[in-house]
Amino acid sequence: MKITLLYFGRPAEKLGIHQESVEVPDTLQTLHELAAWLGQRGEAWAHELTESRVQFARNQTLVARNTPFAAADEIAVFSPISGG
Amino acid sequence: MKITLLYFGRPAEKLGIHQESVEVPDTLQTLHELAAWLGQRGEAWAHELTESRVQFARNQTLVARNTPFAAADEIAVFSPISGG
Amino acid sequence: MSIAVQHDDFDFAAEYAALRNRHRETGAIVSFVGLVRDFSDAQTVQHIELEHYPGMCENVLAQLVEEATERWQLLGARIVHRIGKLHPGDQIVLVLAAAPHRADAFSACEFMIDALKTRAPFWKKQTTTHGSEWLATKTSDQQRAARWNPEDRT
Amino acid sequence: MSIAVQHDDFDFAAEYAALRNRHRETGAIVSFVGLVRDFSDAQTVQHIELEHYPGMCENVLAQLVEEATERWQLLGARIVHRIGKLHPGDQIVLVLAAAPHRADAFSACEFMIDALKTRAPFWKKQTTTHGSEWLATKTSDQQRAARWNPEDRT
Repeated sequence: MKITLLYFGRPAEKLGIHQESVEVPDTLQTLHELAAWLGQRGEAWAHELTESRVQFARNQTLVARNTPFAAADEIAVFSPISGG
Repeated sequence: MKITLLYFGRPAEKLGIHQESVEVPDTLQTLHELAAWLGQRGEAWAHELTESRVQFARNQTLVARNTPFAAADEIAVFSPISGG
Repeated sequence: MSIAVQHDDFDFAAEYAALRNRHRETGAIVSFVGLVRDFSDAQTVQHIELEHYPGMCENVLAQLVEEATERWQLLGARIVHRIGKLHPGDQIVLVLAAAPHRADAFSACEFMIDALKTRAPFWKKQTTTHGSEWLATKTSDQQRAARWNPEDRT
Repeated sequence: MSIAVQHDDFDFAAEYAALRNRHRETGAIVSFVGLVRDFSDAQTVQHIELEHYPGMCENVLAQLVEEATERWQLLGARIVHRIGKLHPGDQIVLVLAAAPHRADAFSACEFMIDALKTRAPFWKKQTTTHGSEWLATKTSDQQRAARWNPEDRT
């Protein structure tokens, strides 16, 4: 399935990517699984997407990492928010 | 003994007085007794100085009506405060 | 001076700027402004008259700033209260608190206005279309002020 | 619009005046301003960079204003948050709440900034003399935000 991935904060900077449209295996069900799959891209990816380092938004709503996702979703991956 | 009396708020307006220097009987000990003594000046005084209607400051500190007072004190008599 | 009692209107922007520029460690500024409302118990307010006890009033306000500064980590605090004849929409009182962290600024600002309501000798005479009356301390104000008493803290 | 996310500085005085003049029943206006501090954990801050998630961020801020308006009796509320490169002393965020009574204005203002800290997608990269780092959500901010959850109220 095809999804849009957005990156913000630390992972965007460290991985040098802000947005990508990507085809992911249909076997991936949760954001946790998606992060693990992206982590296979290399050491930097595995490091930056470690569980304690990232939060997720699915279609512009903050969600837990065990949240399922679906085709055509906009998934954002980012370091803990720190506004204000 | 001689004391200074100040009036603010409702009693100042209704009794038409803001300040007086007054000789009061040495037998008066508390502000409650002072208010009762002033109340003898007439119906308006008795009405305005009714317990529920006034608060007191002794030498510029808010005090309870059973507080003693002394010669040369500055005693203020006023309706409940309502600033802000 | 951290307090003022005055007939003139105050300039909120100037007061805020003065506090903001005082310390570079300031991370939070919380302000409260009280305004004359046009309605009171469904009656149209024409004006209010504010009287104070000169001397004592300024001392109490300075004491409130001092208490707030002792109790919370502040980098500045300011209270300005107007007296005289005011009309609906007019500014009555300004309370400002600056701190490194917002929790201190919020608590200090709220404490100062709550304590002012029950401790600062001001009197408000309100004139509506139904006549004039001296307003009394509200029960809700007494309750809010009591929340800050050390013996009531849980 | 009751919210804005912008690179430009905001004019606190103009924002306050706009809210003040909106309703004649307004009796209280509470404001919070967050500023860039010059020290962080004993290191001198040179600048911060603020990034946001366009679209989602504006929606969350609008949602916070809506929640505050549903929960307290308000006559107006406003959130302005800056993005981009900011220096010590710069204004970061403004939260304003106007209400007939001050209890509502204080609660709404504090709720909005507390909830913003844990729900609005902003990221802050801080550069000190020791280098740059992305700041994480503070535990104290999570605790302060949790106070407003209905299930936690006593």
